[in-house]
Amino acid sequence: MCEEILSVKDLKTYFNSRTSTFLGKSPSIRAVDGINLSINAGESFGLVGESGCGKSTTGRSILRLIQPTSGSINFAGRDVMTADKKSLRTLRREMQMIFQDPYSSLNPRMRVLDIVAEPLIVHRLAKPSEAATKAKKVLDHCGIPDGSVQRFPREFSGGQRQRIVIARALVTRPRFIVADEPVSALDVSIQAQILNLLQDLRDEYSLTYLFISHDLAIVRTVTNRIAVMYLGKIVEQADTSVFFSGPLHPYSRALLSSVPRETPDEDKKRIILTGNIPSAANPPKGCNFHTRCPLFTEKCKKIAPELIPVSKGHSVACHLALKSSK
Amino acid sequence: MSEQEILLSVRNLRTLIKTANGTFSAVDGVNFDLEKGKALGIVGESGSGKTMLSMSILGLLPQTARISEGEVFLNGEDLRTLSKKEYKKIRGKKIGTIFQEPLTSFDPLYTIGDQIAESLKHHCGLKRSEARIKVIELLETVGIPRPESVYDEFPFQLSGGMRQRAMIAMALAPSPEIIIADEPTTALDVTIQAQILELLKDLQKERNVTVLFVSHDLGVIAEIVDEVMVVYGGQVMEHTDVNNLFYNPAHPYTKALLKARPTLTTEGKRLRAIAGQVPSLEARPSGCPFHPRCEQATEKCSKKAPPMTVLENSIRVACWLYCHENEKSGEQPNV
Amino acid sequence: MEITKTKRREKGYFGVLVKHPLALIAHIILLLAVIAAVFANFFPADALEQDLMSSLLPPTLHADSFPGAASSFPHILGTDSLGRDLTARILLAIRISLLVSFFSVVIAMIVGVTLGLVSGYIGGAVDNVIMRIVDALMSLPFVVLAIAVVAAIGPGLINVALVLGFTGWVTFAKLVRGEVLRIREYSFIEAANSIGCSSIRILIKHILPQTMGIILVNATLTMGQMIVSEATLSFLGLGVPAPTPTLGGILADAQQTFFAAWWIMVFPGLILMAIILSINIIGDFLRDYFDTSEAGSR
Amino acid sequence: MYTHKNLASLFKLALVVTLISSASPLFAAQMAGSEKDPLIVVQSAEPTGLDPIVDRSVPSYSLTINIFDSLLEKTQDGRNVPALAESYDQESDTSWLFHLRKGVKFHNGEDFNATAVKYSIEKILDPASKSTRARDLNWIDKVEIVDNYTIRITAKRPFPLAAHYFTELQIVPPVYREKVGAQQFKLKPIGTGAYQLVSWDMGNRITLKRNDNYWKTPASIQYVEFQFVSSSTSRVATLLGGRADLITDPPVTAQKQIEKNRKTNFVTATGTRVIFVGLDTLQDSPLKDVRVRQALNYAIDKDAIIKRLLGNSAAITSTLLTDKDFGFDPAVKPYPYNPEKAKELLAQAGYKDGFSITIDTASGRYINDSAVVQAITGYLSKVGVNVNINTMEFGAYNSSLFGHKTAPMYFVGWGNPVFDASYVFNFITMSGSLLRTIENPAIDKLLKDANETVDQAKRKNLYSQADKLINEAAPAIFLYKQPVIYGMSTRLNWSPRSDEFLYMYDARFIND
Amino acid sequence: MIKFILRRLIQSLVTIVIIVSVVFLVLNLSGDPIRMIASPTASEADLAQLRSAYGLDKPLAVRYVNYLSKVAHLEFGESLRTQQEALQMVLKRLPATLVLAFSALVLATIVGIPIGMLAALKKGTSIDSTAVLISMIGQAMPVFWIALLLIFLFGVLIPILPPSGYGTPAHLVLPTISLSLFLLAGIVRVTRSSTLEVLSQPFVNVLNSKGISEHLILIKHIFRNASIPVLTQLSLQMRFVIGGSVVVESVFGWPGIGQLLAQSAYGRDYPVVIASTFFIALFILVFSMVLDIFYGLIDPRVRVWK
Repeated sequence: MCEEILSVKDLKTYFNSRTSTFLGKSPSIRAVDGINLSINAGESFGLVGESGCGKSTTGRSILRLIQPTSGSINFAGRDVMTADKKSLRTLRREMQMIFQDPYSSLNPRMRVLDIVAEPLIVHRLAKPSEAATKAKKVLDHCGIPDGSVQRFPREFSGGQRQRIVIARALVTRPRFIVADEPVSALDVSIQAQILNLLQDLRDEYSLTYLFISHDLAIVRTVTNRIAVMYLGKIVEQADTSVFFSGPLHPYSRALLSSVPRETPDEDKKRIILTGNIPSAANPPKGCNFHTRCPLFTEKCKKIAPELIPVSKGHSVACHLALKSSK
Repeated sequence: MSEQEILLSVRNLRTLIKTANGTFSAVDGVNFDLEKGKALGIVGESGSGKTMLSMSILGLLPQTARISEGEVFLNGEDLRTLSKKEYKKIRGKKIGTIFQEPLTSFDPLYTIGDQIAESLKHHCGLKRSEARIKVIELLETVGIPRPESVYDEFPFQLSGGMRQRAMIAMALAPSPEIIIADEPTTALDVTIQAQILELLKDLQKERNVTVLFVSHDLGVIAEIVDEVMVVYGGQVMEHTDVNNLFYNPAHPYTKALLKARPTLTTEGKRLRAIAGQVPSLEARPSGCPFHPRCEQATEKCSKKAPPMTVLENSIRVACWLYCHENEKSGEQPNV
Repeated sequence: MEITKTKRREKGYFGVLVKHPLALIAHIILLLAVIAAVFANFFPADALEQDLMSSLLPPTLHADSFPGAASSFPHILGTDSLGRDLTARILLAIRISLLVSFFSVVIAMIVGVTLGLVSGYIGGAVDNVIMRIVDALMSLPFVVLAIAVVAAIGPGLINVALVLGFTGWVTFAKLVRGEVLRIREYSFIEAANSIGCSSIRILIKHILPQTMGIILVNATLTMGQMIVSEATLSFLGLGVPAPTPTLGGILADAQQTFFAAWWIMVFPGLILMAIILSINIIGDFLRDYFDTSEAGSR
Repeated sequence: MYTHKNLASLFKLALVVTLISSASPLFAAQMAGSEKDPLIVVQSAEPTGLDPIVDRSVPSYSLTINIFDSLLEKTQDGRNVPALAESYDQESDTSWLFHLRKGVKFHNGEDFNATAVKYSIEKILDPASKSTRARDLNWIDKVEIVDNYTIRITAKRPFPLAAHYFTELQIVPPVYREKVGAQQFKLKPIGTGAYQLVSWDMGNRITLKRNDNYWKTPASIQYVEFQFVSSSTSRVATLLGGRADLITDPPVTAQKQIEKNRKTNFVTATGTRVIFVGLDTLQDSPLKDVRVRQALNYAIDKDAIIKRLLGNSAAITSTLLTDKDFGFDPAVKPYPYNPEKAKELLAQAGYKDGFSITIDTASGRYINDSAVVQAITGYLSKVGVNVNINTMEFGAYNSSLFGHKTAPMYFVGWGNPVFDASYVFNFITMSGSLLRTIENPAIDKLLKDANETVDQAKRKNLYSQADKLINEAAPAIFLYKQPVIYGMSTRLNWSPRSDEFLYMYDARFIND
Repeated sequence: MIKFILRRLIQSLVTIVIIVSVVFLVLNLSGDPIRMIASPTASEADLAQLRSAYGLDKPLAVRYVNYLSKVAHLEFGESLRTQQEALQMVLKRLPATLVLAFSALVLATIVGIPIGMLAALKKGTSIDSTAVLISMIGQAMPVFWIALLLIFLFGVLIPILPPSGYGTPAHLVLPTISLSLFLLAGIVRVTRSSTLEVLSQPFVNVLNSKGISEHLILIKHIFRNASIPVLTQLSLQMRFVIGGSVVVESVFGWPGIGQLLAQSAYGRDYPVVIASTFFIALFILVFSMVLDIFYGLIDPRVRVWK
């Protein structure tokens, strides 16, 4: 029943650090350091982590907006990793992206209708006149009324712009969408509108989401499976409900406990992590997390744990979590 | 309430901003009292005027803005009657401030220590060496490891969390009576945010500092404050005890806001979104600023702004739903 | 001269302009200059018509006070050493100066923008090579290069425009490259990439239009510089050759009559200054108008 | 070898660094200039060097003429009189015996004698000197020392202008020059002249001090300072502000201003330089037709040009000779201004509607040249000849001029320091001459004969005939003889020379 | 920092090579220099001889390679006009240009920065608009025109200053003013905008919130931060200063490298043109490197990181 639509194996994306490549070797930044993902059609898969953990790079690598260093990406039976320019373009009709910042993700000098119609024209899916009609329809679906499609992005508020971004992503009728922090730039009262819209569209357009966010509450609301990333690696992966009822990885637990309580008297045991996230240019040996882990052992310093299933659909990469769950 | 000493009192404060299209009130008749040792949260979405409010109290408005009416009392002293110099002294000694962006809040060209010591030297007359000792102490207090070396580091060499800790140390340096924290954790990651919130809470307890905490995040507010003021469109919608805010919200806006936010317990549920947009400063509606988005709005709401009504549990709310004709309308200062 | 975006949105260019008196005056002066340039031919006196017997006449309003004058029109601004009417010469000079600077800016713009786009978008070795050349030319004073080039290819209207153009492209290249690097960071470029736009399309359709504002601003400011540079070249005897007048050329010639005819030095100088000043003010106005940080602002 | 070279360059680098860092010579010049009351001459160009063996430009010569003496000396009116040679005997058409002045010493005490003369001539002719003057003296066959104070100079062929070249033959001290080397000698010359060099502050000034042991009466003024400022405006301003006693090349339009000032005068003298527009008839153009060339001569109002653009101090020329030149014929008259006649001639030549043509010129070389050229083209356009001005940088202009690559018309000035027709006609109007104009067998023959005639009366006659033919053939638009003009302070008594050299021996301060 | 300087050095080297190549190319496009130095009566054979004496008879590529290696050893050869070592000629002229350039720079800086800061602090007032307008006028006047007007004013009308020459501080006044006006205008504008930029930074607000006196904020924080773009501006403007000095030196008879360059370019005196261009470029590069080091001293982000 659940057909796998996206399969990512051992994906690695390293960057050269921007500083001097002139004298001395520059360290490479391991933004994504061996990630495996399998996303089923119709799913909404959440990718969670703090800034710099590589979640956005993962999303972009999957769409090959950033060239991954190694690994394989398979989308609906087609190899994304090795696709040439032409087939990549075709693939991009089906794999789209929604961006975090609705202010910078729209070309300020294009009219909204042109922005949304552009994918159709680029992919030669429609004649200009048809494209406009199609674009208007999608815009309407996304809550941008017909009367304002000739305006420029600057004339819209943040929430409306995000609707335009969504419309642009949907106009080629993609099957898979990477949504990178789609609401984090928006006010609370607007966030809800967009999150609801994304959920509605998922049903309407039978979409599969890779939903990237730092906000656990939002991820909980909109996803049905979740993976937690730390320093370029997935540390835990589970069904959303399972995860929130009992995360296993110490980092997941700390992360969850760090979320401000919802009500003032909610009694919450805080796990306050000490220290900062290490640099991805120079990750610690052994388990990435051991420098901040309240529970770390000697083993953690030496051996990096593998992501191992502990129950159905629930895997975790921790030497200790495995023990405790057993 | 009344047996407690009131530290900060704001009366009918109105702040105007001049833009290219005219002059608008960013803060529109705000009243509140803050008791010594308490923490008050000001919560609002972007453009609600919450930052303008805190800047008006600090007397640090941009050139285009000015307070047009109202009073600000600190310890009974009307700050608005002070000269620039005297105001500076008050800010340096009695008010500590923490801002949102920890990177740009430091002068990039001077060391962290220098910048924290600056006000100590300036206001407390400490010598360089004395200031250094005090600063290192402070850095330790805010949980910065190896404070001696951090003293000589530059802002860009510290992580965001460390910088925010340093910022807190800087705010605490002259042992102020009140700390105004404007979105102090917004730019931070959630685990770091938890650290900072924990630190602020501890400090508040230990030092019994009064805190004015400005944030857009209800969850963060819930962590740290005793009472909350919800602002929208430059006006106070509701001023209430933090428990009441969550369990017994009065204002339709507060209610809607609580329902709209995703929480850790809302899996798969549809959120109750608030229709419409947050109005910009220049496009604020007349009457109650929330009325175009309010499900319970009546015609009256669009015409006249509702007065502040005091309900039981000392919940104060500005909404026509609670304000009846025969009731005495208007502010009842509880001095 | 801060211009808010709201204001611009609502009022349009002229709406904003009328609120900025200085910029308005500058526009008017430049407009007058352009009108003068276009209609220079309709001025009753001929800029090239010499009459040695009326040489170095001071400014006057009396048409008939000088028998033997080449035309019956008064020499409002006096005459030069060949008895040519200074007003007519200045009018024609405005045309030539504007034309030379305009074409040199166009050349500089085409070369600079192209190289800047390529350099910024392709990056790598190409970028490195282009930027090294830009750096090199930037540490060489313009006059030095111009002297050498003009000395090599000889002066002349077209040559001067070419020299100015080919020494002026560096600022465009540097600026556009910087802009491309900045704009590349915006997510709408990534968005364009993600919807399958080709590099060329991204460059032309998404990046170039964003840089138009700053290009236009720089073109305006460069045009002012070009007029000065042309004047400097003329002063050094390397400008547009006589008898074709340019503002700089008239000033250079005015040195010969410096002690006998103040008007030849003063009037064209003031007009030159007014034009450059206006162009610079307009450039500043455009800079504010286009507010280059637009794409990222909220 | 390699290391050595590296070391050398390292040393040079160190030198550069020290020089830049110290920048000490900054105000040092002030001390040199603080000698009491020097005569200040502000010249438009700086000498390229002060070695008479190699440097022979006007700016250089204006200085060396004060530092060095020649065998003979040219007076104001162009006569050649004895100088370092007390007398000379012309032994034959090709041989001169010079009796040198005894007891003359160079500034450094070195004796002036026959060796010095021989050395000075032979060094010019020595290809190793790379002297640009070699060609001027290539008629000399040999120089023999007869005794310490007698010397014989033999020519390869009869050379009528020899005496002139002896006035330009400045004598250098062989011992000193060999000791310091040619490079240094250019900078620190030693001569027998009325003045000796004190200092040369490159780009700024040269200071001369009176030679008190001069073989003539020492000069009146003790110090002379030559400054170099290329901007004419600055020079005039310096004069008007009382900071200079003599300035070269003031713009003619500054005349009024300079005369208005109580302390300054505008000084003019007749020059030797004729200004004309060369007409190249060897390339294909309407100029091939003599009627066209004559028409062009008729078309220009030279009077007006002289009056308005040359301060009324130039003289119209009938050809390329001035009244002072040997061979000048007063019977040959200048073309009058007659535009009607010009049009008529053009029509006869088939250019009723005129034609277009280009003139090459370099600006800033002759008095008010840019205005004059424009005036010429203005006049020509009035008879229908449309002239396009091509102003070149002087270097490029010179190359194309002598490389025969100019446009059909070119604006030139030709100085004649020799005051002899040969110095003009041989170079300009003869077949295969330096400048390209006409090739006319009749003229060629007259000029060639004159070159080999030593009998002055016969020569004069030949030139007279040539002058007339040249006037008719119009190989140029004949314009005028350019004056020599200076701005001078009223405290200075000095008369300018027509050869444009600034010989300060005669100068006096009036109140001294 | 050392790495940073090393990197800048190598970059500068590349720049110098490009510059000398460009100059070589441009000069070889132009006319025959031998004609300039030869006597007008010289024959073709004489010319050929001179040409080979100066090595001008070899093919372009050979000359280029020779040329590069000679420049690398600072051997620029003899001037074609004066037969002196071009290097010496240029070095002798260098101090005068340095004095002029630096005094113009110093004048423009000490006058421009306070005006610019004042304009920014008084933004929107008449002080601000006057300062901006005056700075714009400064940029709109060609250097030579200013120079000529100054000569007329102070050399002729009120003859208190020498309009030409070199030697005393008085001689420096007019050239310095002419040269610094353009620069001054630029500095006023950059200082103004960078001060405004700094004023908009949150840390200024923080400093105010700490109750630091305005005086201290202005001097210690705003001035130092605002001076960074001004330094960049200075290094960019240096080429205009040197370019302007070509004109100014010619007008005032200032014995600097600019005048030498103009004269040599006219005279096609290759060795001197190359040597002066080389030193002008070298000077500008050294100057901008010194500014970069300054930059590092002011800005710890540059100092500590690189």
